[in-house]
Amino acid sequence: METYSEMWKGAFGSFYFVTNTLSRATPIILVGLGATLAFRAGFFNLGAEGQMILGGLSAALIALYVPGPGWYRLIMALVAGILAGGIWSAFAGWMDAKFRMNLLITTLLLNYIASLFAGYLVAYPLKDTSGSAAMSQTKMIDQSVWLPKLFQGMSLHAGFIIAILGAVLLYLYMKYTVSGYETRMLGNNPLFAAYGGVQRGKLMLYSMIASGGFAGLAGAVEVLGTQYRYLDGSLSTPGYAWSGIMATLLAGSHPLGTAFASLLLAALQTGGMGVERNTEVPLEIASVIQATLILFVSAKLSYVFLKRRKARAQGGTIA
Amino acid sequence: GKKENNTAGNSTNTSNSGNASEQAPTKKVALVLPEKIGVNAFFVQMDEGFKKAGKEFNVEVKTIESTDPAAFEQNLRSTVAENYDMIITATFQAEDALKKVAAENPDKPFAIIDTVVDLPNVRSVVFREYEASYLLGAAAGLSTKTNKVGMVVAIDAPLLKKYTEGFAQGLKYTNPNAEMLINYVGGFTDPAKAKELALLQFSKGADFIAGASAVGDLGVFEAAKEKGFYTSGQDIDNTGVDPEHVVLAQLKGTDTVAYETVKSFAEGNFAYGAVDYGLKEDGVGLTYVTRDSQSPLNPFIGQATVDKVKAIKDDIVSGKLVVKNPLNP
Amino acid sequence: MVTPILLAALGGAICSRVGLFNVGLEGLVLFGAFFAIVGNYLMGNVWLAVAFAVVCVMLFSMIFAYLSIQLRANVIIVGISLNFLALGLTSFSLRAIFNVKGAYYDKNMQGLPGWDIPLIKDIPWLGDVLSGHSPLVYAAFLLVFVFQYFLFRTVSGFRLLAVGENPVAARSIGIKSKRIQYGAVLICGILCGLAGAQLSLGQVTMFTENMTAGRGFIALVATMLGQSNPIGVGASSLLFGFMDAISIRLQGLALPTHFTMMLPYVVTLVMMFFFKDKSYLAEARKANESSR
Amino acid sequence: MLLSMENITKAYGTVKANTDIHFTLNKGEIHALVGENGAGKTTLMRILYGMEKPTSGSIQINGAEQSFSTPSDAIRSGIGMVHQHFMLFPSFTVAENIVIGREPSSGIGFNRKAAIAEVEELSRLYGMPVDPRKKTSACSLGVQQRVEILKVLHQGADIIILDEPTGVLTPLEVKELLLSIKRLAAQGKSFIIISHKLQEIMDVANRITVLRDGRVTGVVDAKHTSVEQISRLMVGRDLVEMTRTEPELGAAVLEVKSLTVNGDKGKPLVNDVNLSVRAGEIVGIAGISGNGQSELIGAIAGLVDIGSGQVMLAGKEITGAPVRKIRELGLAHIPEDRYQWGAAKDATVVENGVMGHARREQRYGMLRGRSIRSMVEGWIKRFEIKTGSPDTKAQFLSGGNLQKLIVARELAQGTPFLIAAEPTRGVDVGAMEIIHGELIKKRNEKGAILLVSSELTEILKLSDRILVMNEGRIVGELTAEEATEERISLLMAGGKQA
Ligand SMILES: Nc1ncnc2c1ncn2[C@@H]1O[C@H](COP(=O)(O)OP(=O)(O)OP(=O)(O)O)[C@@H](O)[C@H]1O
Ligand SMILES: Nc1ncnc2c1ncn2[C@@H]1O[C@H](COP(=O)(O)OP(=O)(O)OP(=O)(O)O)[C@@H](O)[C@H]1O
Ligand SMILES: [Mg+2]
Ligand SMILES: [Mg+2]
Repeated sequence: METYSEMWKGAFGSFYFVTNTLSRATPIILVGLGATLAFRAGFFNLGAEGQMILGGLSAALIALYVPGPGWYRLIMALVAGILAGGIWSAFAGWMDAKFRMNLLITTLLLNYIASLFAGYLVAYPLKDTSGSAAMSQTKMIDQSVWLPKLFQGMSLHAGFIIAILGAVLLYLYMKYTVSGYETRMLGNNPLFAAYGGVQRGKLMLYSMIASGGFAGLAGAVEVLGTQYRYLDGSLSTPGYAWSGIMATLLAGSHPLGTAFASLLLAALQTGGMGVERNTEVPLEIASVIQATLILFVSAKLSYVFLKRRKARAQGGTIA
Repeated sequence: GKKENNTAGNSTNTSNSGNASEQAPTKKVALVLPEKIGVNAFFVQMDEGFKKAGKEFNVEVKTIESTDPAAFEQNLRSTVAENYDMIITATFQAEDALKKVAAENPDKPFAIIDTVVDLPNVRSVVFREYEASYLLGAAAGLSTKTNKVGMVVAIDAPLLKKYTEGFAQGLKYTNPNAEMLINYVGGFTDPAKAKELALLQFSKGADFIAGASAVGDLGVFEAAKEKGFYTSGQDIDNTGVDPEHVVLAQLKGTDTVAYETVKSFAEGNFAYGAVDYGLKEDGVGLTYVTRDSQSPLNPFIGQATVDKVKAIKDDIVSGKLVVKNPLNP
Repeated sequence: MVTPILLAALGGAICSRVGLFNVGLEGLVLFGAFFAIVGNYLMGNVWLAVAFAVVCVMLFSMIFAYLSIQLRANVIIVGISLNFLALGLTSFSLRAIFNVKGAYYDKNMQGLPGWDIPLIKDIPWLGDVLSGHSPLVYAAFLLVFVFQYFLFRTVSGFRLLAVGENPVAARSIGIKSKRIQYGAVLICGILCGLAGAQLSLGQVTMFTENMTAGRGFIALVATMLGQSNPIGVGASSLLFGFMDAISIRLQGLALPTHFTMMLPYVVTLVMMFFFKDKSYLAEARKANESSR
Repeated sequence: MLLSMENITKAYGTVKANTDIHFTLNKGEIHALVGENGAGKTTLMRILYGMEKPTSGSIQINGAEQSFSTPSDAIRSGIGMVHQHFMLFPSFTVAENIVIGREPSSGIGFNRKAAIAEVEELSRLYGMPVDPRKKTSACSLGVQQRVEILKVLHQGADIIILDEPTGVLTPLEVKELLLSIKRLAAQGKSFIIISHKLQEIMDVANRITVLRDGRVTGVVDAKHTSVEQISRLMVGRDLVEMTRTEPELGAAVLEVKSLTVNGDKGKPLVNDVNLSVRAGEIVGIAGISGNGQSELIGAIAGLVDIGSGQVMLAGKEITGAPVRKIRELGLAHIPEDRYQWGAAKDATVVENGVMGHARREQRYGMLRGRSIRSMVEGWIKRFEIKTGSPDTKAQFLSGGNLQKLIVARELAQGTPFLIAAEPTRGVDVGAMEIIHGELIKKRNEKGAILLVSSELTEILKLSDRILVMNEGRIVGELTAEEATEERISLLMAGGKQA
């Protein structure tokens, strides 16, 4: 019981911890949105990790090596993150469209390749040689290019606003625009979409780019808002990619739901850290509790979902 | 290591943190680690030293592990928020986060082990591991019969150059003809792969294979036991695992450092600035050479080699021999 | 080296044959590795240890089955969570049972014995490659054929395939599809238990935190690449093993290790180019099976 | 009496699918069950087959009370069901599909040889030829239907339920199937057959039970009734005979020149086809399914790759053009398979209705929600589409209602040219009347329609000109006046033009 209350405190106990949770949620939301878009379009993009890594790396490089005023480099870096993630993702899409190579496998494989490639760059040519020079990491990005913090002394940064904005925009896009509609239909039944004149190839490319773009943006935002450099492994060890995918699945690929589910997952994670800090419960148990809660939530959600679907079906054909 | 901390053990002292000694006995000190302790003897030892000091000096100590860099930063910030009196952290992985947090909280004392953070409220302690690995390489060069030695390394990253290149220099110094094989496991938690790599190096003729793959070293040890070659461990004296095959261990006194840090804080003589520990300060070392071991010396190494390596060590300490810092070319 | 991957990939294949995409292989194998060591520690007998690992992993695979089949939770979420659960639970139990952190190693602990194959072991190079492995290695390769036979030649295998192909139709003729799905997940649990045991008692004799080091995901790729066909899965696991071996030997040559380590993945991509997938049209047709 | 269902009531929440139904079946009888879409026929049969539990009521077989909770129970009592939607395993062979559930075995092994032998024996015994070694997905729909029936027979069923078995069959296949049924009935099997094709019901059935809104509205002897009487019992009103007027022909809207579509195995699926459709006419394409009609439509609609030849729409070349462009130039298309091509099951009625309209009903890339909604609501009224609301998912619409939605959507595209493929498949007589009326109306408003149907009566009723396809070629052309069922059938079977 104490564990749960500590968990709650660790996640939402004070304004400080709330911002902690929100900043943890930021990359998860963005990755989740990318997955949402791809899943909605019917593409099982499991490559968020690689896309995120390349996005983060590119953002760091632009921020470090492109001349110009800070705001300009910041925007360029964010754009570069989106592009890098998008291109990497589109590459998998292209292989699927052109050579019928299963997207599920290619995206998984591309994760390994991206992370090794990024690892090489920061271990050798782009290595930070200042400081202790012991890390596989780029140099620290100049402060003028950092994403601003939202509150003094707290980890929450402007990336969170970007993520929430992204969720709302994606929601509106999916629901109200023609291409959003076409994307959804493509995911629902590609044959129906083809029959209605939706161009699968083009849409696939675009939605993979956008999906990877979100993941890339997640990487960029994490680099520009939290890490201030690309550090090998810092985007993959926290499991943002899998958390994001999980959030999407929990929310049934609904953009706003995804944002919400991401917050939930982030809260579980920061809460877990709180438990570890303030009780004798070791970190491992915190992660066990976290996994168990997720299992519980996913079972519960799908149960509710099934029930609602049944209810709707019953009301369905009265007219 | 940076230039300014070549003056070993020095302490560019600023003011003592005001709340040091004379207050209520229970001060709270946190050790915030950027990783989980589990995979790393380095942290285990540090944690032990930390806890021991906590007991001896009546300080409330709390060790906090982190799953990943982002979690680490949050943990670090949280310890500030939760009002610990001093916060110790460790390794270059903590560098960035500490720079931010320490700068934001200029009144809070921090310490960092194994890397340097150049801020007025931070005490930094670093090691010159390459000096110890130089000795290890030297010992290997003197002991090998096949003129082939190997090293199984966790990942191909700058950090581990402190081990590989120090070793290579030492090897070259004592045995210019010896060949050195290096293989990378690709991770810190994969003994099965590490074992496979060790077996591969053995099959290529290496008779001494040093482990530098964190938990993977256990795989190297097991390979040594199976095939009967010789190996060495890292950070702590793990020759006890299998004295017949684990014949040396490169040492790193993280426990001492953690202990000393808490001690100085408790006793009120905590000083900021950078301190570094090498062979001279007895912060790093090699079994039998700088420190005795519970396990008897294996004849593969032999006393003659130990004596020679001891001489090398003395040369390094006296500055007659300079080991190149691989990270500062 | 390939054995744990092969066993887990076979397990994944059986699961995917009944329509459950099991991303929890990594976690199940980790459980297997852990409980094999626990079993060995408690009972002092490797064979009992292997059996113990298998039973324990079956229990955990039941969680997967219950949540995804009975409660209809999303299989991928369940799989991912299972991975986290395994990581946390094994690390914690390691501390609770052995009172150590990170790794449990006892040089006196007996691993699985290596078996020599009488004639082959004397052949110079081949002998080293083929002979002297733990019994589980031979078992794994045998199992490839056993499963090939089971799936395509037996009545139960046939029904299992039917459930995966069209669960509604299977139910309509009175095949108990849930029971078969449970069965498949249990088989997967057994295989992952064996995979874990091979890892912690065969390849090495120890348990370390997260010692699977991504093998479960590689197994997942092998499952998909082999199109859930036991022989195909066997072949793709071997491909991985082979490429891994090559990449190790390339280390230290011209390329930085990062690139040699990429080799297995790049080669797999290239192989995929030759083994084309079903077109999306065919898949969509199947998904929107009608009707008239 | 072999079977008797008494006081069967089935409620889904507030919806009563069956209300107090009595139904009996005698040994050797063929008993037809008819009714509008959604009348409750399938539900009643699912209850009998143990797939649904009745809210109340009882089932007796040979006088003994039975209670089925799973299909296995029903199968054990000698009941077999051929479902409205195929329940086949497409990647399995015919033999595997037939024996599944009671496979011949040797030890744990599945004896496939024995399975093939059993299937051959069965198919000979009941006079239903199939190739046991062929993959089911490679079989024509007619053969697949036979496989379903053989599967039921293999299970040893004495009571066989056929839910709309002729929906997808060609006239010839229908004839064969009905013959088989009669033969089996003579051998002592009993049948319950559901169909919307009243004529074939009259042909084959002994007794007919009519359902409306979940209630029995009549049980009649087939000998003493007429199609008109049954329709009245079903729909609750008289159907109006359609009056056909002479076509007023305009310019050619669609022109197809030497069109060839290549198949996987070298043999062309569509072989050198020439045809044109002029404004104001309906051109019917008759043919046994699988003779290239689907590919022909696909090629015109831009869904199938064209080997050679040329397609012109409204004077513009559209050979190989993307679907969107073809649609913009004036194509609307009622697809042959409503679930595969025509709809997205998980999308709502409105979303399904927007397809093809989206690019028109937009401003700055945003859908015009309100106007789209009122458009779809208009269709729901005009076509009497039964749906809970415009936001009900398409999968919960009965097939007939979904079909009406698709027809409404495509007619509303307002294009000069329309492909109507199997426009009334599986639709009840009332809905058929509406759809036929709308097609004629479009033609009278100078629309050009290419009608593809395996239903000869439909072809004869609607077409101004009839083309017959066989093995990818047009093998004959008949005017509405010349055309008779016999002449078309002959051409369809590959005979020379008379
Ligand atoms: N599972 C269900 N849940 C809710 N309502 C259902 C369900 N199954 C059927 N119904 C309702 O029961 C009614 C009868 O359906 P049924 O399938 O028996 O119709 P039918 O007579 O077979 O129609 P058709 O001629 O189109 O095949 C329908 O209005 C439908 O809405
Ligand atoms: N899972 C379900 N939940 C609720 N209602 C359902 C479900 N499945 C089918 N129905 C309802 O059952 C009825 C019959 O469904 P069915 O699949 O038999 O359609 P249909 O009868 O094929 O139409 P048609 O006669 O045109 O072929 C429909 O009215 C549909 O709304
Ligand atoms: Mg029906
Ligand atoms: Mg129907």
